[in-house]
Amino acid sequence: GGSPSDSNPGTEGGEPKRGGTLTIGEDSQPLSGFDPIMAQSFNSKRMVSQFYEGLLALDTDLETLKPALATEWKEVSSTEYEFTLREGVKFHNGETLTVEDVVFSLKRITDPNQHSPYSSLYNFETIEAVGPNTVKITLDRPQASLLHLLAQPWSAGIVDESWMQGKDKDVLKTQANGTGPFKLQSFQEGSLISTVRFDGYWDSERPYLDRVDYRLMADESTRQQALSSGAVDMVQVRLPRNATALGDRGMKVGDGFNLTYWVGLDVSQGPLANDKVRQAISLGLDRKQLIEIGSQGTGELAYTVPPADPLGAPASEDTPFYKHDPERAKQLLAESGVTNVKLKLAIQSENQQSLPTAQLMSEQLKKIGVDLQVQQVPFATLVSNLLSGNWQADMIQLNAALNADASQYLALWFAKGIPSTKVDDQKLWDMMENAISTTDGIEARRTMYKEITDYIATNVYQIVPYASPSQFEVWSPKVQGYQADASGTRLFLKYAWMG
Amino acid sequence: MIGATSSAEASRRDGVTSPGTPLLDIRNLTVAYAQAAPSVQDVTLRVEPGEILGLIGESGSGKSTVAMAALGLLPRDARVTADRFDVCGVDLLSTSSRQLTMLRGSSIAMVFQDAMGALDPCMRVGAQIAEVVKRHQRLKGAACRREVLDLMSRVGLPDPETRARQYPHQLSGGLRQRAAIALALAGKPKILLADEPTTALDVTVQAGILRLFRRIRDELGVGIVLISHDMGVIAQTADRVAVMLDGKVIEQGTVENVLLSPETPYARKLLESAPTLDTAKTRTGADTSDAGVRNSPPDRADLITVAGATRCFRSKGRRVTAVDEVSLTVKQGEVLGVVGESGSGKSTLAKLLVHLDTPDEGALAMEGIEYAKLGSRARRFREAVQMVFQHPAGSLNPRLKVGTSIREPMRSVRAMNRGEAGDRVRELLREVGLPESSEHRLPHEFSGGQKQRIAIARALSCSPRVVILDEPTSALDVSVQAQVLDLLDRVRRQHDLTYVFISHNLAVVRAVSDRVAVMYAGRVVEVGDGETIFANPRHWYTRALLAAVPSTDPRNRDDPTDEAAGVDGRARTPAPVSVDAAACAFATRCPQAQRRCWTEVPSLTVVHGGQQVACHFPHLESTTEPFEDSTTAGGDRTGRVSW
Amino acid sequence: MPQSVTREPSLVSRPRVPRVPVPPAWVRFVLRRVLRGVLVLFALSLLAFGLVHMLPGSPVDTLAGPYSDAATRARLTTDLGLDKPLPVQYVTWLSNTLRGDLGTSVFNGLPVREMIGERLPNTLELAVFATIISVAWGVPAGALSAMRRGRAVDVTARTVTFVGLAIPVFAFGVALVLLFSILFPAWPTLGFVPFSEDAVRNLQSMLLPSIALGLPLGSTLCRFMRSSMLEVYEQDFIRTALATGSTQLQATMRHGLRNAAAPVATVAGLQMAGIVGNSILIENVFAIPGIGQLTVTAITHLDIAVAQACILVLGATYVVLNLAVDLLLPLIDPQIGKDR
Amino acid sequence: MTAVAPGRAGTASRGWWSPVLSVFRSRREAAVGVVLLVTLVVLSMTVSLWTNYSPSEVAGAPFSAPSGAHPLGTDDLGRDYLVRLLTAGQTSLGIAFFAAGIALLVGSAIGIAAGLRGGWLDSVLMAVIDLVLSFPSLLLALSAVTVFSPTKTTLVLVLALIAVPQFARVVRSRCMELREREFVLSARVSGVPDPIIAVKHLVPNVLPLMTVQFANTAAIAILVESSLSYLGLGVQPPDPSWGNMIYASQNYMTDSPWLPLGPAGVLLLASVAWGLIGEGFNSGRRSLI
Ligand SMILES: Nc1ncnc2c1ncn2[C@@H]1O[C@H](COP(=O)(O)OP(=O)(O)OP(=O)(O)O)[C@@H](O)[C@H]1O
Ligand SMILES: Nc1ncnc2c1ncn2[C@@H]1O[C@H](COP(=O)(O)OP(=O)(O)OP(=O)(O)O)[C@@H](O)[C@H]1O
Ligand SMILES: [Mg+2]
Ligand SMILES: [Mg+2]
Repeated sequence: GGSPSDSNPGTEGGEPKRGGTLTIGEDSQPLSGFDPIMAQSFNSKRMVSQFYEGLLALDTDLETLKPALATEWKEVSSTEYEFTLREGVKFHNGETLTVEDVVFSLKRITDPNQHSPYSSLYNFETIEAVGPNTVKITLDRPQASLLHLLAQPWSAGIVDESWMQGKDKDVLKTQANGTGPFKLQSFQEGSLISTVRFDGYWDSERPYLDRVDYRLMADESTRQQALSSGAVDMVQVRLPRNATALGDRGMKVGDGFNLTYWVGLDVSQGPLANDKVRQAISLGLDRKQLIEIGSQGTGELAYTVPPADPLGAPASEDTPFYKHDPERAKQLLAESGVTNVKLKLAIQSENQQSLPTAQLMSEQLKKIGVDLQVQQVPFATLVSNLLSGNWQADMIQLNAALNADASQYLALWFAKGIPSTKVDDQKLWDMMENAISTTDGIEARRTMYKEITDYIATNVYQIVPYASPSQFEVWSPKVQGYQADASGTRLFLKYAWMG
Repeated sequence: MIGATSSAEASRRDGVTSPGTPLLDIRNLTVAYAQAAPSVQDVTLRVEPGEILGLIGESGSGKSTVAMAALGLLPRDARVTADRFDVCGVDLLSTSSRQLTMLRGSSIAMVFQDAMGALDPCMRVGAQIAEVVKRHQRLKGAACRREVLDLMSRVGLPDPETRARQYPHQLSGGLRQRAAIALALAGKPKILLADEPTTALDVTVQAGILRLFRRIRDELGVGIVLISHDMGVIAQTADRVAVMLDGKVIEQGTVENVLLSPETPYARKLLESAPTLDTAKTRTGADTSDAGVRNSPPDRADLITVAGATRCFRSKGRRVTAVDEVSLTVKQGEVLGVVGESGSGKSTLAKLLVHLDTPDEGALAMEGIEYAKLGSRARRFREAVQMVFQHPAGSLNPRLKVGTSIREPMRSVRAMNRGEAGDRVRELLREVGLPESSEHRLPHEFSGGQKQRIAIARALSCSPRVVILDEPTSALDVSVQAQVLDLLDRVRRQHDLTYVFISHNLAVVRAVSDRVAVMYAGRVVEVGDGETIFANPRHWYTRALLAAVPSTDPRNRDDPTDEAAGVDGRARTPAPVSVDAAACAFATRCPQAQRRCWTEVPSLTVVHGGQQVACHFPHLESTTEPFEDSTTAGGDRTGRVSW
Repeated sequence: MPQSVTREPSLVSRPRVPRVPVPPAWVRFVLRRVLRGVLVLFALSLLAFGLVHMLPGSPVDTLAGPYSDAATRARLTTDLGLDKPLPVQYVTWLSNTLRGDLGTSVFNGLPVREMIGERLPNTLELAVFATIISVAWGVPAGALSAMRRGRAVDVTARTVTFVGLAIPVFAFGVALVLLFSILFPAWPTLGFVPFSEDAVRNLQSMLLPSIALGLPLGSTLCRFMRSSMLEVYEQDFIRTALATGSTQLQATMRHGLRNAAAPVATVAGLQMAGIVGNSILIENVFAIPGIGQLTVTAITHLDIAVAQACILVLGATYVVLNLAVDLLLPLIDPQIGKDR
Repeated sequence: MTAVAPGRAGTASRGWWSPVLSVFRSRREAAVGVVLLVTLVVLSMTVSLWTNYSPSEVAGAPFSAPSGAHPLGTDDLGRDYLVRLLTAGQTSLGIAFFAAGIALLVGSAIGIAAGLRGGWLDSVLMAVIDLVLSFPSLLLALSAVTVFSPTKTTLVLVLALIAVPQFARVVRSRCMELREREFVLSARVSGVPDPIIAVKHLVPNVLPLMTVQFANTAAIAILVESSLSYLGLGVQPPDPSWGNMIYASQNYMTDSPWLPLGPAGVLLLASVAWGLIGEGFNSGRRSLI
């Protein structure tokens, strides 16, 4: 274990001290409440990470595993794992953590009645207590992502079984009883979530803050103003320019973590079924300009798997069809025999970052004779369209969030046999399957994913203009010891203190 | 004091030279609105304390402008010049606006035509008067209250305590006008301007108000300028008269001089064309050829029959029975006059007659065919029954050319083609005395009388058999009114038309009608042969109406001693505590009301010949002595009844 | 009873009594209005239900998220009752609603009634303040501008109303925040605090949003007031007031305002209902937990129960406010509705 | 004998539109409004003829301040702001015009029908209007645009839908007044059928009022469109509209104030223009009838 790396600018304030209230301006409240295994959106995960913990935890690189509720763990075989629990860990209500709680919590993830979106990521066969302090997990097939999943508070947060008994299934959406550093004090729907220090926290020094308040401020300029005027101490902003502007006014801006700006293609029909058209489109895009202007200079070339992911790999101009070449694009378009290419791109209406890039793409493609219509659609509708397979557009734009496992990025777009998948490529599916089940270590997996994403780029199954931070955490200089993390969920808030 | 020439000239025009400072001294006043030609030109007027000056003239002659100028309330764009313009010794031309404000209400005050409009509808009557009392008499609290109540009873508002707490809409028209007068008197002004103060009122109420003016003058010694276009009003009230024409005063003098022996032809014409209650004979004399027809209506066939028609309205939660169980017949070829005060249901009845509206109860029929069952004969009906309205301006679409308006009924009812209709339009225009070229002009290019001619042409365009005329001349000046009445009469004879002639002007009705129906509160209270009814009214309301018509002869002024009791809107007879729904509507104002009147609605019964009356105790003996106005004079208030 | 006949006459002339005894006019008036309101609400429930169910997509997809599998989503659909036929869903919802059960949010599991109950007061507070502000500037400015028609004041006021009517509320809000944070850095511009928690801070935090909503709306009122006032000025009682020695100001204050107020009050009432709807934007800008914001998020997230309930509640607010204005009007203008 | 009634001079032109034209002549305000609006429209329509940039083309560095090359600077994507602003005018003015136009047609039809006929038709129509009114307009727009996808046609229809109730109410109450006027009554007495009464007698007399309401609606439509843009459901980019430009630029208010000021300014101009037209007709109303 240990504190975040020393390179963090936030740690320069000398000795941490206790006390103080941190007020955070949040862009939205937890969409699915506080239930860890339901948390999918940033806003839910951010809360869940303060209330709950998994058996393990992630270090600041989001790759190295640290002990958390389990002090030790052992891979007995590729399908068998054993965990030894930390002694004396308390839940917020004062009860002590037991093996039964762990077994209950893990089984709960895959319980069909819970509808957890994470259930399909696990290959659990059995989960059992093999000693007073030991839990054994048996898988029905090897799973590379297991430990990582167990280290995220949301995909494997441990809840209190006895407290849950007799309570409504939805109770966790509005109440919380975990082992995390902060406990829920009050939830005023729509305005304020107050949390206070959990005095019985096992990592006894921490957290330093007495209290963290989350105020809902949906409007970005409002959040900016609120931070500048001192009404809040920490916000996220979406537009890089706003982050820079706040930085110029003396605020601390967390590292942005580059996540993919995806443009999924419906290759099953229409002009995009023709691979020459797809290649032409990829070549027609001036990614440099997109990065420069669309991402306001914060982006980088990327594959389908985001660079911020531990398994992500950087792309380059040499990546197939990534170099801007309008002449070649026009030529390919002519060769394809498809004339008068008209395409519709659906983007998220809530995300202010989506639009500029989409507009630029439309403008660039116009130059090679492709008409790209941009349409803003509410996120909920967009996701529905995507999942139902009825896209209502030739292209769908989404931003990646950091996933527990790299396979998820691919599964979203290319998993075999689901309606949302528009490709029909057995080779791709085989590669994906291999990558999931390999347990050869992280380097090997990284290579496999690089190969897969390279393959996707070669076939232009998806267009990735760039990857850029989807949000920036910005906080006032009063806040010390804090470090932003790539998952954007404030995993390390317990190290922060008010200077 | 003043230049010799103008002084001499003024005294010559005045006809009278009176001592003391005049309250109003205007010499050569000229007023022009914006860029227009002067609306008032070289007007010289003078009002002495305790004098009533009558100002007459047709609409637009500048009467109101003079009054407003005297108050200093002309719009900003009006330019005023005068040799002298003094109000109570203050020169209006050189006062500051502050002084002017002080002057208003305390030295000079005004009563406007529409009393409803002159009172703030959102404020209690007492409070409004108190406001002025406070401002000008500097009274407060109880003293102010006392003064308000005193004022109110002085202008004849009964039960001032209650009235003071009421809102204007809770008062009747007459009471409202009295309240407005109280308001004007509240600042103890020395001169009162009254701009058509009674035009909106019923004659019976008007008589009371006029008497009130005279009493105020006598009691308070104020000077009054009474503006009116009604000869009778002036004749009954004014001491001196000024006649205005096109912004100029063309004649001025004592009331007897001006009204009995007018010097200028215009004044003479003005006097001649005003119909009076005695004019019926002269008019009938004019059309000797038809005299026989007019005087023998009984053998005529029934054209339209109204049987027990009732029409109620709900407005703002209130239920108004506008027409209440009316039964009537309109006979072929006759002129049926309908009289009644404002709100008595005349227009509603007219709408029922032309089938613009349907009765809630009862039925109307034309030649035996019920309106409700017209069916395919609707078009024939529309052809046969036409209507002319009161406001000539309103009855023509301001956006349509005159020709189009006249052509409209022919095109829709007769389905005539363009050419035919065009010929007919020109023919009609000639017939009503307008140039053919009028066809291509818009209504606003015509005067009121011309518009009414167009409306008549329009009504005639489908060769109707019956024309309902709803106050067709009451918006017109007397001189124009005479022309229109002549036209109507000529047209009727030419086309053998039947008229239903609605008016609140008894003289006009008398001049044109064969038979007359008198309406009160939605009911027909008396019907009969015109001559008979005017000579021998049986219903107490008809009698009150006739008695209240002011005579245009200033020598026939009613006895001013009557006025002490001149209070209207008040029951003469004790009313029971709870008034039965079945009471006679007139009972509250009837000098003869008895117990039966409060419990039983009188129905129309034949008294004599064709005369029908709805009264339990009609006036039976035929009398020639002047009838005493029950409403306004009401000498015997205990209701002694001899039979 | 001869006695009763000879009793002291009633001095007020008596109106004729209707033949059938009916409840007093105002009772019938209120009953009719209430009945109409209920009908409108019923139709609104149909409309709300229909529209919300027509929204493309399903809450299940948002709930389960893009990475979920089909089986999970199918189970969720069944659990939420979204697989039943629409009429059945409607009847269930309506009967629950009538029993006061507005359902629970599919996302955070909170009872909708609680969510609305917490937010509605904030929106109403905002609406009331905004109305006060709009009336406070719109009515006097309109009156003044009518009084000084064509003069500098009038021109200025009308120019301001044009600006007020031309700037989107949200942009105005953001500009206000900016301006305030520069001019008064200490002002708690953006920290909404519930009234129950700290009344002073609550009022402070409500000031800017109320201004942002109220000033533009005041422009409408100002225009209405001006034209209503000009109409009143043409009436005889103003002339009478002047003729009895009132100054222009006195005539305006004592007679003009109240008479011009009735139509303006109707507009203000309608506007207040409109504010509740338009609060969406301002609540977003000023981070006020109000019902407008809730409705928009519910619609965009497809939180069916919440969206339906919100639309219904907003509609009910409109109906109630309108009713209230109708019932209050007689206080301003005694001619309206009084018949006894 | 009788003097010709005082009328406004110079109204000898023929047809029902002549009073409307004469209002322009006598109403400076309306004339100024029309000139302003026409200028805006002409500039918007001809923008492609006299500028070097296309509205969507990246013409310079993003966020450059106003300069000779870019009189209003450039936006977040480096597009020429002036060109975009004027191009947006086509969309915004067009949407406002069509929305107000449709609202005028539908609303007036409803208003006239209800006002002329009265009775049950009136009750039914007014109940429907009440229903639509009780649905907060922004929400109605929001849900409708979400349901039917935010195309320009949808926007026009939705904005029209919002405006219809107001139109219908105003026109109805006027028609109820007119219905009792003598010239309508005389037409009825002459057996003129209702549709013809509506067209020949009511419409010309309601026209000034409709013009006022049209102008108001057009002004409001631009605002509502911008509010929808704020919620991401207005005119879809890359088509610029004043609304979505204001929305997109409000984030940059601090650092690049010319970005929000530009569209807010033209919006104001257009609104003032519509407003002036409306006021012109409004104050002309009394003298018209
Ligand atoms: N405010 C005004 N602006 C312009 N012209 C006006 C104004 N008021 C009156 N006039 C014109 O001045 C002339 C005289 O009007 P005034 O009202 O004094 O006549 P009047 O004798 O009182 O008529 P009526 O009997 O109809 O009341 C008319 O031609 C009228 O059109
Ligand atoms: N459409 C209506 N709605 C409500 N009340 C009405 C309506 N038409 C007439 N009334 C009422 O019915 C009563 C009779 O009105 P009507 O117009 O028939 O009287 P009138 O004798 O023609 O009066 P005037 O001499 O003033 O023209 C009045 O009290 C009036 O207020
Ligand atoms: Mg006059
Ligand atoms: Mg009448």
